[in-house]
Formats: sequence, structure tokens, C-alpha cells
Amino acid sequence: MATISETTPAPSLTRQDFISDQEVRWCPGCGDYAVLAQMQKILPQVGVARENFVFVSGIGCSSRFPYYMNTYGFHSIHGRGTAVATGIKCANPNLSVWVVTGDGDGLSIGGNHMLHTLRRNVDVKVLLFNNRIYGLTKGQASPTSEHGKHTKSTPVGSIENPINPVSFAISAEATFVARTVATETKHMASVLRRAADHRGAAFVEIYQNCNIFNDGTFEDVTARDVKSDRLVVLEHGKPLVFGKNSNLAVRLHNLHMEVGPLDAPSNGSHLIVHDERASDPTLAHILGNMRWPDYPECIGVFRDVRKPTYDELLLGQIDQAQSAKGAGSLQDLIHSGDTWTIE
Amino acid sequence: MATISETTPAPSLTRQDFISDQEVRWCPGCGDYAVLAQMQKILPQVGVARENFVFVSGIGCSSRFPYYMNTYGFHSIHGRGTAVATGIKCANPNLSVWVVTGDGDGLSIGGNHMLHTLRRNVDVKVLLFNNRIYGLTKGQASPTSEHGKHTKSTPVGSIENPINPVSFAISAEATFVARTVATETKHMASVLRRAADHRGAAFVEIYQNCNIFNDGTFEDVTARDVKSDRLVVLEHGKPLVFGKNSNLAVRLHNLHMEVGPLDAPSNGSHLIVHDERASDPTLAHILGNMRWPDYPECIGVFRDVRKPTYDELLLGQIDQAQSAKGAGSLQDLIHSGDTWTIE
Amino acid sequence: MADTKEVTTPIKEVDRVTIRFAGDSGDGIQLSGSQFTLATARLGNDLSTLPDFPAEIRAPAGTLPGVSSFQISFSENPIFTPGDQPDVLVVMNPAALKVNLKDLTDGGIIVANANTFVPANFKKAGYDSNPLEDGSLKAYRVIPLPITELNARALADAPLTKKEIDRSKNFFALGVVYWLFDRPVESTVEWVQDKFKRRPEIAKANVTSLKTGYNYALTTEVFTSHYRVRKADMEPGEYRNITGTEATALGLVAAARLADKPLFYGSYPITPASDILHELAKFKQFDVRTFQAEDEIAAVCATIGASYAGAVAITGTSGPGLALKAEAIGLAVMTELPIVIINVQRAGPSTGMPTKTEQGDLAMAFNGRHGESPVAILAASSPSDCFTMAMEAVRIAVQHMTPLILLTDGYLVNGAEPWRLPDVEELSRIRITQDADPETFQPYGRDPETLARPWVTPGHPGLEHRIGGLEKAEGSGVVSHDPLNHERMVGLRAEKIARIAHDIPELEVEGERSGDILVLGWGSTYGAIISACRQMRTEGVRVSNAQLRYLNPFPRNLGNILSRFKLVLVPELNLGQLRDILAARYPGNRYMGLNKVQGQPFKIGEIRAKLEEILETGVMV
Amino acid sequence: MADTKEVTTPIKEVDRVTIRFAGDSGDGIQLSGSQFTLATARLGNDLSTLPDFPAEIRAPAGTLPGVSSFQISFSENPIFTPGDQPDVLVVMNPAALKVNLKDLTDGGIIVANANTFVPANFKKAGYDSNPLEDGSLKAYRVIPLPITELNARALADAPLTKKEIDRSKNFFALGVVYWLFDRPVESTVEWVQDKFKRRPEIAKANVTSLKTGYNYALTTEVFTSHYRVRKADMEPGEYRNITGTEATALGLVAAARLADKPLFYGSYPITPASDILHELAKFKQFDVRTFQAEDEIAAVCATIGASYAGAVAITGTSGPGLALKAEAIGLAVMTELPIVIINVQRAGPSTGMPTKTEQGDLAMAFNGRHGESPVAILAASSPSDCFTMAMEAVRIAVQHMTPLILLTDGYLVNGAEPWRLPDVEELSRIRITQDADPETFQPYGRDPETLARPWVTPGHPGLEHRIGGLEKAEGSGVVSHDPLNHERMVGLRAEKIARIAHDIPELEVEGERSGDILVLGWGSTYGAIISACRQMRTEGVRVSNAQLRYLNPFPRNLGNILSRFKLVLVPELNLGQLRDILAARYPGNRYMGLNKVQGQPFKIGEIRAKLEEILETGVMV
Ligand SMILES: Cc1ncc(C[n+]2csc(CCOP(=O)(O)OP(=O)(O)O)c2C)c(N)n1
Ligand SMILES: Cc1ncc(C[n+]2csc(CCOP(=O)(O)OP(=O)(O)O)c2C)c(N)n1
Ligand code: SF4
Ligand code: SF4
Ligand SMILES: [Mg+2]
Ligand SMILES: [Mg+2]
Repeated sequence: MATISETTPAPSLTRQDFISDQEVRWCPGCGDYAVLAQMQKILPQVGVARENFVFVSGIGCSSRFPYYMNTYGFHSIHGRGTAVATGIKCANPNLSVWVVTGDGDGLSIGGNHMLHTLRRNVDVKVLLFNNRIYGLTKGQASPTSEHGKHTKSTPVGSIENPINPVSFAISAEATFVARTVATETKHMASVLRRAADHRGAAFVEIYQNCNIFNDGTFEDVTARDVKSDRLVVLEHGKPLVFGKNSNLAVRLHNLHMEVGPLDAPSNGSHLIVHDERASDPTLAHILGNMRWPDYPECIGVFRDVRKPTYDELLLGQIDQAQSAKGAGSLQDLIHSGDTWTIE
Repeated sequence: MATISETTPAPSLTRQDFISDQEVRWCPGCGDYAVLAQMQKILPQVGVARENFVFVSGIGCSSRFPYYMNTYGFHSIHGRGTAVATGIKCANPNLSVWVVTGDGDGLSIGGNHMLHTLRRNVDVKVLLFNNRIYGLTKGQASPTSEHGKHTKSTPVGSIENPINPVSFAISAEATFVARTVATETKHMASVLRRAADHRGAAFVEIYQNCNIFNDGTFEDVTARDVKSDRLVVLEHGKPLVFGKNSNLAVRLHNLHMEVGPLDAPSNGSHLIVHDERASDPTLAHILGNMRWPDYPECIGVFRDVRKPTYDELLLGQIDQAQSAKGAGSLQDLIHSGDTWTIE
Repeated sequence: MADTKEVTTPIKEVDRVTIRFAGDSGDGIQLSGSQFTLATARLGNDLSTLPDFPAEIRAPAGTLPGVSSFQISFSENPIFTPGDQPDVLVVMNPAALKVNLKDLTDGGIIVANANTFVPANFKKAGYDSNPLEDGSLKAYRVIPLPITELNARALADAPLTKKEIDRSKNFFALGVVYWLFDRPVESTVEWVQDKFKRRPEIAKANVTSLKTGYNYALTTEVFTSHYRVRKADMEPGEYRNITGTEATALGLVAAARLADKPLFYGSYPITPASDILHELAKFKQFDVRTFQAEDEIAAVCATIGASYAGAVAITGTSGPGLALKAEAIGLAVMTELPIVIINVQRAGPSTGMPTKTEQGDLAMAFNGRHGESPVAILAASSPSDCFTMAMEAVRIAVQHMTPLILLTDGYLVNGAEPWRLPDVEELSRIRITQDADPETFQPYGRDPETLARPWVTPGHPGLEHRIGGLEKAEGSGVVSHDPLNHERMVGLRAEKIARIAHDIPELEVEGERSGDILVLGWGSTYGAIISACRQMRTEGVRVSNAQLRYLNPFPRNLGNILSRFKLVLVPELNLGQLRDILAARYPGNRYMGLNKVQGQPFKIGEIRAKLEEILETGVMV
Repeated sequence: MADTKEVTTPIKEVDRVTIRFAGDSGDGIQLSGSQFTLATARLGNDLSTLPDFPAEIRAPAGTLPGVSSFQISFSENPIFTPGDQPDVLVVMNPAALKVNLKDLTDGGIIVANANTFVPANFKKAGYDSNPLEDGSLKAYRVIPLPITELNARALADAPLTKKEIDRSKNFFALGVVYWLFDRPVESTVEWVQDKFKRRPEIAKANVTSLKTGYNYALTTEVFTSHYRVRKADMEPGEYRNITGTEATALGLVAAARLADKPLFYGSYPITPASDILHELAKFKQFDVRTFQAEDEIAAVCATIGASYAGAVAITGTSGPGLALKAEAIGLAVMTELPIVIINVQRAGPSTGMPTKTEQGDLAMAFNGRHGESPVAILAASSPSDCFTMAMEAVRIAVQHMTPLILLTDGYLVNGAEPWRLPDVEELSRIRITQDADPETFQPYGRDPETLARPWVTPGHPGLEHRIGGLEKAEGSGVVSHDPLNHERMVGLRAEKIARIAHDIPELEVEGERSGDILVLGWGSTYGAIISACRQMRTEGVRVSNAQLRYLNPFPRNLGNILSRFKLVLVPELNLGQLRDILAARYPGNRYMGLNKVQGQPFKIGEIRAKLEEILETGVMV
């Protein structure tokens, strides 16, 4: 069998190299297609040999993603993709491990594994396809469904308060947190590209339309005619300016955000310069919590900081033990402790 | 059988009424004793009949709590106390339901149920006994154990980043979030009392010493000689002033906290007035994230807002259906739809 | 089409017909099926139906994975299955033909929408040439109709878009089939008018399509004859057609009412169990409290909590979810709280084939928990039996204070059959007697007959007590590590389940009470088994059959029955899980398995074939 | 103390002795026990030990729940259990006496620290009067010694606090016992000096206490005689005393080395399995990667991931955790990935009695997953056998590409026995052959002999493929809903497990190869069964015994063996789980259960008693 190759780029991969032979089985019009296409486009640029990519998923429409990628892939069980990925990374830290999950898979049944994977800073990239509904099981409320939403399981409206995935990831201290929109293909590609380069737990929420069970759920902010006034594209080191004519800005007033014309007089508030690299998560939190209709919504990278990853630390302890004690001798190990000899 | 009594105070309950006949089985010196004593002290004041209290727990040293309370009690399985409590509350919203859990029970195996119970705003009071260790299983690292901590399961130091329970609860949008210290009995009693009065999901982190497996874990901030300089007691509507002689203050500078003498000149920073009731969780987040040795740590109520509870909304939908359609007739229900008659 | 008799008119009388409608998910197949079902039911036929959904939500139009179908079998005789093989296949496109043809009976009729058999489509379905024309179907009677075109022509004047007009072509096809089987169109006309009251132009178009289809078949001579199935001899009463899911939900609501308690249903969505949640969520006026949990573990734990606090508490799931609930079911065993766990089985292991049926979870229902952890187990045997067994599940759980697993499966819950509606007055109340005197109250005291402990819920003054997952001292229920107490409690918990046998009906045998062969099934194999055995008995074969719906404990006469037959044939949709349990419990009998693990129910013919093989090979001697 | 022979010196030779040390958790009981064990092992006795910890971490001093004990049995003959009943009980306080007296053999010796028998203490233990003085112990030989006082006097000059002085009183007691059983104190002196090298004053005090105790017993005449147990005839070699936990951990490390892969251990702490995690966490230099997961589900899923990526991947837990892992084990079944799940059984159901032993999870190991979901199952039979079976578990899992459950239990993992150390050179490599040619690679292609699929891990160019929990097409492994493929795959997965039978040893029978009674146990009941049967055979009874360590599949000769006995007695620490499986798999034999569910292991006498009952009641005729 061929041996594990180093993480060097294979000479000339193209998008085509990442398309598997499996027929894509999402509903026509599903937002998942766009993510797949962009992923297949950016991977050749990442500088990792194809055989070193692994796509792991749980269960859901989104979780069929690995079948369509001509890489190693593992379609696991509902909610457990992050846990499976953690094991993969521990066994072989060389691999570039991606987890594809849905709002139900990743935040309902899989919420705890998500939390712990992020806080451990396991070097996996998590793509959460948020369509605010259970797609595969045909339309129940998900943990990101809006309060009051009518679904098959909530015929007179959901009585729960939705989770904000970005805030969740920031609280969990993920070292990379971003949000993008499946229909904004260029933006999405750039966010995926940055996630690919990040070392550590990367979390990307993708607004994804389920045209069958929750059509138009993000239209309020993503529709062609409103998006420039309702989406703020975060850029590191730049103020939060947006709007069709870059005429609007987000300002901080004490601890609250205010939105108004760029040239409005400052009444105690000030323009914020986005800082992805802040070790303090407060700004990221505030930006993540901006939700329509109270605020425009932010897309882009909320946070990108470098900390030692779980797998680095794990292997580090092993290296340390081995350099301190030498690579263990099994004979010595077995014969250690209080032994005696019978002749 | 006697019928369910209304939530009216039994005439004259005393602490004694809440002491069960079971011998308390914690290690001598364990911090859990103090919580038990304060709980038994405050309950007679709450104005709820004894038979309407239910204490639910998972598994852990702390989770033995229900046995010692002369109320209804349910010592369930590891991590699931919040889920059991949710069911209890749905079946009988009249009850005052308390969940006792540990840092392992509530944030490791039970992290997901905790998250969802809080976000749903189920009307339960969760007491998280944080001793930063697994007590019952004799000393493994917990999700709140410090990075680098040596425990039975991490003999050369933990490689994980701890969860901050208060931040976790605030992100989960718990409507009541507080922190107290088991050795600060008066403070603890007042926090418990307020949790008892809160309608909605109340989360209380209690710093609790496990003198057997993690002795002194909070000493850095709670020890008698340092605590006044290292603990900031939050009070609604008051500035964050602390210190032996109330000579220190926490100030906000942009989005960061600064700590210094109360009378220091303001260089762009300003004193913060604590606001438990802010609907925006930013301040609560910032306060929750203050950790020794970078900052003093805050105790008291971080957040206390009123929102409709899960059980109110659930029963509300039923009331609404019944007033719209009348309390359903089984005969009609069975005979509904497309029926036909064979003669 | 068994047993056709020539009559003088072009109407042939037949005793049983099976029709399958098939097309794209978007073709309105399920609607056509249910309308045909209603019309058929009103005519007084006995019937049974089964839809088949694609595994994908909405695979691209015209592809094989996108095909949806609906099968109905109806007869003048009692009927128990939706039929082994369709006699008539109505296909709306080439993919539907491709997927379903293999099941069609030899010489069966194919009604095809010829307009869809154009190269782009038939290639998508994997045909090289047009199967309607290339002679490959000559074993069948093919009726190609240009349905799209005829329908469009009929609606040429309708104020509708082309897409809207097209969407009504299933009514045209339905009209054709109505004529073919001599059903009146009225029930469907009424339904359409009610359904589209807000869009009368659509209602009108659908009615026009339906009638045009009917008349087209009547006036043109595409069919040489048409068919009639006589009224069945059914018990008088009011009926409705009911799916297993609907029956389950109604049974639960009824049971909670009869126990005079709120109904709590805690569940996490999973195919094919989710529909129970959807159904129950509609019944809020019955004080049904549905809780969509974050996962199966939370669902069962909340259910335990709700039971503890006094609700009739149910959780429902399918295989993978039952596995996840295992630990918590153990807690319900130890705390002796009544909960019902409904497991709608599907093909495993792991994610398996989620939309396909199987009986693979029986062994897990018995043994899928750590320690000695007995629970009661029931299984429903037909769609409408889900009503009865859901009620039984609640009754047994609350009267015997035990968790109970009710097994159904994908085939049962999606299938439907006419259900003779019970009179609510006739249903007996579920009595819960648990007076507890604060002076003498023992949380783990027991009813001397059932061994059930009292169900004392929070809110009762003077009865405050603590329960939990640690071993309990007999009587007091306080935590105990005493070795002999543990052994006694393990024994008591087992005995409590065993005693349920006194509270359930004896097993009934159809056919002779003793003899050569007993076909013993459980749950949803009922229809195929009873059909096969009845057929063979009419042919003079000495074979008896019985169906287990109470599995733990078994009916008290089971051992006796087994010992009266030379061979017990146990058909199961698994590798022999019931057979193994019987062999351990009732040794000394001869068991043979008939095991099918294909994600599909038994066909009547498969049971027959096995019986014939047994008779021929003479294993009986 | 069976079979004492008078000799001319006051030393009596005895062939087997069982001693139990008991006291408060803080009394250093476990330490005394392990030191006594080491001294005994060095003398060449065979031995077996068992500690018993209180369920509470540290119950208040002097209370019954706070009592900790340590039992050792040693002999000149091969020994398999820590002894049914102690001959000698060393108690450091009244509570220790109260808890342990019921187990002491009639006429046994009680060495008691008389200083602790003051009213405050003996009342705390539930005695009304001083049991050492009130005559209630007259059936025993009571030796009350003022140990605290004597020890304090011996250390009067030591530069230590009173508390520190007191803490060494266990060494005084140990010295007394060393004299009583004629053991040299040297090994303990060495150990103390090494252990307390940084605190020489403590080391000195402990040594003084030990020697003073020894000399006190020697010079005073409190004992009328002392005892000697001769060297056992043990196989020459190097030995160490090993607990089941240590042996498990070493076996895993060894197996990973022999397979030339990193060892991944993913686990969530749970009594009594946590210690495996603690052990393995120490072996980082062996490339052991331990992962303390957030729960059992994450633990098993990470283990599956690690296996997928090429590690020898293990997860360990106890009953409730195995229940939680059920769904994910199904995923490993479907993806045919090698993982080992160690289940250290404890008394259930639910939380049960977590510190007590049981064999209640066998049925769950077989059936505790949805669908047809077969896994391999092994069970270790003694503490040191955990080493062998852990290695076997890894070997079978990776060579047959299957999840495998290894059953141990609380009794095994805490118990210890001398282990003859293997020479690493003698251990055979675990070969994994899975060359895969990108041209012909089939993710679900199979080895024609074992039916194992190739273990191709990410990182290999040209072999990229996808696996998952949905049903797989034979060979290609792509998702398939084909009915017949499903049936074939269900069959293949079952057959793959069945074929492991060719790769495991045949079952060995001790005693005659056929006859009246076979005592067939599994796992940890080995010691009690073999001891009882050997005893009875020496007494002329025709009884054979065999112990199953390979449970799924069973050894290929099992059916044959069973058929050669008139009665198969199956002792189990459950209600008959193995017996049921045997009855289903091998019908036609006569099985009888011997079932004990008390959270405690079998005593030799209990097995004997059952056999005697069988012989007496003549059920055999
Ligand atoms: C243990 C288990 N529980 C439930 C399910 C059923 N299930 C499959 S996917 C899913 C949720 C899908 O929603 P989401 O994660 O948002 O993904 P989407 O389909 O919307 O992409 C559920 C409940 C399952 N497969 N396994
Ligand atoms: C399913 C399951 N897994 C593991 C355990 C073992 N267990 C019991 S308590 C506990 C953790 C205790 O820690 P914590 O919650 O912090 O409580 P503490 O004892 O410190 O109060 C664990 C791992 C269990 N009982 N059940
Ligand atoms: S159901 Fe929704 S999410 Fe799923 S494939 Fe269809 S459109 Fe996409
Ligand atoms: S182990 Fe720690 S937490 Fe548990 S009872 Fe003892 S001191 Fe308290
Ligand atoms: Mg979704
Ligand atoms: Mg803890």
C-alpha cells in the first residue's frame, strides 16, 4: 500500500479532481449545491494533497456532502461528526479535516460535541449549513428556527428561542468564527479559503436556503435588492461601513451598537474598526449578536486567533515523554513494578 | 390520595422541615454541606408549599443533594437532570423545580441539555456546583479544570481550555445568571433566594471546594485574606466598586475592562453601573469573562430578565386551542376525517 | 387479478385487485392514491394501502430515485395486505415504469402517460429505446395514453397557467382508473371542491380533468373491458381509512383521556417516527403537550420527568433513537415509572435504509440495556391495530408501573386500512389506584397482585420522597447496597413484568388448535401470514397461525400452544430474533425461521412458498 | 484455614490462608494489603487479592459506609480466587468489625486495635457494648491489641506530630501479621525507605512501627502459635502481582506495539473503568493518545474516527456507558472499522450499585443495538488474563475489521494475582495486510477467508473513498437501497463474525471430556468454578468444567462439548443470560442456571453447594 504522503500540494489539481462519481441528490434549487461548488473550487488552491483531505459529516441533507467530494469521506451518525473528526485528528494530525453539519445536526443533537470540539481547539473546520429547519426529516423546527415559526412539529408556532450559531461558537472560544451566505459565492469562497488556512477549530455558519421546507428564510437580509443595506461585510482593520453607496456605518455607543449614516454626527458613539485578532471576544460577540430587523447582519470573519491546537498539544506531550524517557520499551514496561523471580 | 395543593405557603415551615432523614454522605469538609444548609434555610421563605418543591439531579457528589432535602427528589442519570426537569415542568408547571449538577454533570455529558434548557427558558433553577474536578469518580479533569491542570486523567497537565459556566449560560440566553461562593454563606443565601423567585431558567454557578481531589481550587480569589480585593460583588444599579476599603473600581475602556483605584483619573474609561436587567447581554458577558489573575472575579447576579417561559408558552398554546376549539371531544376526534358507514 | 369471471356486459367481476400508482414526487401520486382509496372504501370493499416514498426529499424530476408510488389492494373478501404484486400499474413517466415494472404481475395492465416517453426522459430512466414501443413489454397489456396532451386539451379554456394545467393531469389519470374499476367520481369531486374552495378555478380544472379522463376511457375503446369488485361483507359501523401513524396518535390521545391525565409526548424527529409528533402536535385541545427535544436522550429523560410528575408520558423514535434511549430506559426500570417508548422500526444496522421497513429491533427491545433491566414489550399487527396497542401500552405501563416498548415499523405506520370506529363510551377507563396514606406510605411498597409500586407525584403533602437510579431498598426505596436486597429487587422487577401475563389476552390460534405446523409471527407480518395461511387452509392444507402482539411477557398460554405443533415456523423480517427467544424460553419445540432482510414486508406468496417447501420436502415427517 | 497440621515448633503448616485487613478509608488498609501481598509473593506462594472500597468517597471516620478492606488468599497450591471467607480478620476499628464479621470463618482469628473500641466508636458502628468484651465473639479467637497505644509508645521519641505517629499504626499491625504468618519484613522495609526517601523521619517511624509490631507478636504470648504456608509449585519465571486494570492497559499497549500503530484510547470516566484511562495516560512514551471525551458517545465516536484514520482504537466504559455507545457501535458495524469497546461490568440496572460487580451486560453485548448488528465479544477470566484478552481483542478487531466488545467486571479489574511476565519476543506480531491497488481497490471488497474489508486510511493517494452508516453496496461500498444487496450485506456481516471461530482457540474442558455435568462459565467466574470443580474432582465427583472467554463467536467445538454432557450447569452473576443464548444456539441440551445477583462474585462454596444439591437431589437420573 502506498504510504502516507506529506502535506505537499499535488502538482496541478483542479476543481474536477474534487468531484466524486456520485450523483448529487439534493433537491433541485437547494442551497447546498453552491457550497459544494465553491468547496470544490477552492480546495485545489489550499496546498494539501487530495488524499489528505477528509470530509466528515453527521446526518441531514447537508451531511451528504462528503459523498460528492472526491476525497476521503465519512458520513457518520446524527450529531457526531465533530466527535468522529476529533478522533481522526488525534490519530493523524497531518490530515485536513472538515466537518459538514446542519443546524439540527450540529446544534441540536450534536451541540455538546460542537461545544467541546471548539473549546478544545481541535484543528477541524466546521461548516454549519444553517437553513433553520430540519431538511432531511421533512420540515421540523430546528434550534435556529425563529420563535413563532410554523413547521410540521410546531403547527401553531415554535415556542423556543433560537440559538445564534456565531455567538455560540464565539462563547465556545472557537479560534476562527465566520459567517457567509451560500448565494454569495465569491464571499463564501473567500471565507472557506480562510478557514482552510486556519490552524485550530474553525467554525463557519453558512446561510443556506432550503427551498422545499423553508424557502426564503434568509431573504430579509440576503435578497438581491436589500442585501447591500442589510449585510455588513466584515474586514479586518476596517470600519464597519456598508450600504449601497457605502453610506452607512455601525458605531459603538457604550456597549451598544448604533447604525446610521456614515457622516452622522458622533453623539458619544464612535466608528468601530473590526479586529478579528482581538483575544478578547467582546467585539466578536457584539457583532455576532446583531440580528435583523434590529440591526443589519454581519458576514465575514468575526474572529481569527492562533492558539495551540488540541492535536499539537496531544502529540507534544507524547514527544516530550519520548524525549524524556525514550520511546518506551515494551519489555521494560511489562517488567516494571515490583517483580520477583521463581526459579 | 391528597390532591395537589396550590402554591400557597405552608403556614410555618422551618429549616428543619427541609432536612431529610438520610445521613449526609459527603466527605467531611466538602463544600457541598454549606450549599445544603443555605438551601434548607431559604426554602421556608420562598412561599411555596414543601410538597411543591422538586430537586432533580444527575450523577456526581453534588448530585446526591436531593436525598438530603425533605422534598420530592429525583436523582437521575449522569448529565440528564435538566432534561428530566424539563419534563416535570411540562407535566406540572405548578412545581418549583431545582436542578443540582456538577461541572462534569452539567457541562460535560450534560452540556447540551443545559444549553437547550436555558435557551428554551424552562422555569427551572439550575445550581452548578463547580469544583473544577470530577469528585465522585475520584479526580479526573472536568470541563472547568484549568489548562495545564494535573489530575488522574491528565497526569502531565490538561490540554483543554476550560469553559466559563457563567459565559456559557449567558450565551445560552438564560434569563437569570448568577455566581456565588459556597463559603460566602450570606451571599449564597441571597443568590439562592433570588433564583427561587425568578420565573424562567435560572443558572447559578457555585464555587465549591472539593477538599479531597481539588483542594483550594478557588483559594486565589476566595481566601479570607484576599477575597475583598479579588471578588467584585455585583449589585444592580451600582458601580463596580470593591476592595477592602471600597477603594477599587472596574471601568470600561472601549470594550475592555480596566481595574484601578476608585479615584484614578478617567483616561477615556468610565465607571460601569451594573444593569442586571439589560436585554443586551454584552455587559453580562464582559463581567462574566473577567477571570483572575487578569481581573478580579465577579459574584452576584449578572443577568435577571423576564421572558415568557417554556411551560407558560406550552400551556398557553393548549389554553388557546381549548378556547378556540373547546376541550377536545374524543368521540369527535375518532370520528373525524373522511368516514363512511357500512350498514 | 385472481379469479376473473366473464360476464355478458364488458364488466368483469373480480374478487381482488391491486393497483399501483407511480410517478415523480411532484406528480400527485399520493393524492391520487388516497382519493382512489376513499372512493373504494365508500363502495364497501375491504382494502389495504401502502405508499412508498423516495429516500431523497426531492430528487431531480424524472430520475429513478425520485419515483414515488402508492399501492392499493381491494377486495370483496377480508384483506390484510396491500397486495404482493400489482395487477395494474399506472405510470406517469418512464422512471416510474422502470422502478415498478419488476413487481407487476404477469399479464398485468400498464397505463402509461405516453407524452412523457420521449427520448430525454426514457434515457434518464435508463432505457435505450421507448419501452412502450420497442416490444419489451409484450408480456403485459400496455395502454399508452397521451395524458398530458389530452388533459391540456380538456383545459384549453381554463384561466390557468400551463404549469397549473399540467399539475391536474393526475386527476385525468385517476378518472381513467375510476372508469376501469367502475368507481364513482363523486367523492373526489367533493373533496376537490372543498380543498380548493379558495381557488375555484383550480377546483374546476381538477374536476374537469377527472371527468374527462373518466369519459375518455368510457367512450374510446382503449380498454376491452372493465372491472368490478363486489362489496365486502364488513361488520356494520362507521369506518375511516387510517394509517398506522394516525392510529398510534389517536390511541395515545384516547388512552390519556381514559386515564384522565395530560398526554406528554417527548420526541426527536426521525424517519419514520416523526409523523407521530406531527399528528400529536395538532391535538392541543386534548391537552397534548408535545416536546421536540434536542436529541433522543433528552426526549426520553423529559418523558421520564413528565411521568414522574403525573402525565401519561410517551416517547417515540426509530431504531437509532431507541439505542440512544437505552441508558435512560434503565432509569425508568429502576425508578419504576410508567413510560411508553414507541419504536417505529426501520432497516438497520446504523443509519441503514431509513425509509425501509424491518423487524430488527426485537432483540434490542428485550436486551438492549445494561444489567437485568426488564421492560414490557408490545407490537402492533396492522395499521388500525396501532390504535389498540397504543392504548394497551399506556394501560399496561401505568397499571404496572413500568417502561414499555411498543414496536411498530415503517410498513405499518405508512400503510392504511379501513378502521371500524370504536364508540368512545365502549372504551374502558384506565384506572390508576394509588391511595397513599402519609402514615404508611412506602415509595417502593407494592400492590400485592401486580407488584406495582404507587405512582405518587410531586405536589402531594406528606408524601415527599426521593427516587433515583441507584438500587433501592425494598419498600422504603432508600438507596441500598445490601447484596440480598439487590437480588430481591432484581427478582421483583423481573416478576413484576412476568405478572403482566395475567392482565393480557391469551394468544389466539387460527386454524386447528394443534397439528403439524404453526406459523407464529409477531407484529406487522400479520397480514401476510394470515392471508397465506387462510389461502392454504382453503386449499386443504393443515396449517395454523397465530400472531404475537404481546411479547414481554408472552401470553400465558404460549408455551402450551407451541407444544401442540410439530413445527413452529417463525417468519420475521430479521435473522431470527423471536425464534431465538422462543428457543430459550420454550425449549423442546421445533422452530424454523423464515427470515427476510430486504427492507420490505413479506409477500403472501413468500409465506406460502415456504409452507409449500416444508410440505414438499417432507421435513415434517 | 483448611487442613492445619501440628508440627513440633509452635509453627503450624497450613496449605491456604485468607486474611482480610479492614479499617477506615484513612487507615492505610490498601497499603497494608499490598505490602503483605508483595511479601507473600516473594515467598513463592500463589495468591489472589481483592480490595473493597466504600461507595462513598470518604464517609465520616468510624462509620460503617467508611470501611475499606483488602483481602488476600495465599497457598502452596494454585489459587484462583481471593478466598470465600477470611480465616483472619484484622480490624482497625469497631465499624470494620461490624461490616466484616459476617464473612469470617467459624473459629477464625480477629486481630483488633483495642484502643478504638471506646463507647463513642462502637456506638457509631451500631454496637451497644464493646464486642471485644461482651462475649459476643466467643465463636472466634479474638486478639485485642492496644495498637494505637503500643505504636505511640514505640515512636515516643520520633520527631513527628501525634497525627503522623498515629498514621503509622497500620505498619504496627502489619508487623504483627507478618510474624503471625512467618513473612519477612524486608520487602516492606525497602519499600518504605524508597517511598519516603524525601522524608526519612517518616520512613524511620514506619519501619520502627513495623518491626515493633513484629517483635511484639514474637515476644508476647498473645498468639499461641503461628503459621507457615509453603512455597507453591509455580512455573519458573519473573512475576509481578497485577490487577485486572493494569493488565488491561498493558495488553492494549502491547497490542498496539505489535501492530505497529499508535494506541488511541477515548473514554469518559466511569467507575470501575476509569482506572484504565488513568493507567494509559501514563504511557505517553509508547505513543498512547488518551482522549477524555465529553461523554461516552463522543468517546466511542472519536474512537471510530481514530480507527478510520489508522490507530489501534479503544474505548472503555462500564454498563451505563455501553448503553450510550450502542448507536455508534452500530456505525462501526456498518463501516466495518476495528474498534475495541471494553466494558467493565458493574451491578445494574441504571446506576445500580456502581462499585459492585456483576455480569449483567452479556445480553446487551450481543443484542444491544438496533437492526442486525453483530459484533465480536470476548471476556477475560482473571486479572492477568485481562492482558491476554486485551491483546486478543485488538488482534481480532483489526484482522477481522470489526467492532469487538471485551467484557471484564469490577471484581476482575480490582482483583490481583501473580502474573508470569511474558517475554516480549515471544509475543507474535499483529499483521495487518491490506495492500490496495488504486486500480482495483474496492472499499468493501473482502478477504476471501475472513471476509474482512481492507483497512485503508486517509492519506493514501488514489484510494479516496467514502464510507458511512447507510447500507453499502457489496464491493464498491457506495450507498445502496437495493433489497437483495441489503440482505446479502446483513448476511456477510453476520458471516464475517462467525468466521472468527476459525481464528480462536477451541474450548478446553478440565476433567473428563464427557459425562454427567459440565460447569460452563464465562469470564470472571473462572476462579470460583475451577476451584470448586477441582476440589470436587479430588473428592471423586465426576464433574468437568470449562470457561468461555470467546463468546461471539463461540469456540467451534462448543456445540460438540455441550452435547457430551447430560447437564450443563451455567453459573452466572445475572439471571441467566449466557444460558438463554446457549439454549437458542445449541438446543437439545439440558441447561441449568446458577444465578447470583448480589453485586458480589461467586464463592467457591456456592458452586460446590449447587453441585452437591444436583448430586443429592438426583436430578441427574
Ligand atoms: C439518532 C438520530 N436521530 C434522528 C435522526 C433523524 N434525522 C436525520 S437528519 C435530522 C435533522 C436534519 O436537520 P439538519 O441537521 O438541520 O440538516 P438539513 O437536513 O437541514 O441539512 C434528523 C432529525 C437520525 N438520523 N439519527
Ligand atoms: C453515563 C455515565 N457516565 C459516567 C458516569 C460516571 N460519573 C459519575 S459522576 C461523574 C462526574 C462527576 O463530576 P461532577 O459532575 O463535576 O460532580 P462532582 O462529583 O464533582 O460533584 C462521572 C463521570 C456515570 N455515572 N454515568
Ligand atoms: S430538503 Fe431542503 S435542505 Fe434538503 S436537499 Fe431539499 S432543499 Fe436542500
Ligand atoms: S470527593 Fe470532593 S466533592 Fe465529592 S464529597 Fe468529597 S470533597 Fe465533596
Ligand atoms: Mg437544517
Ligand atoms: Mg465537579
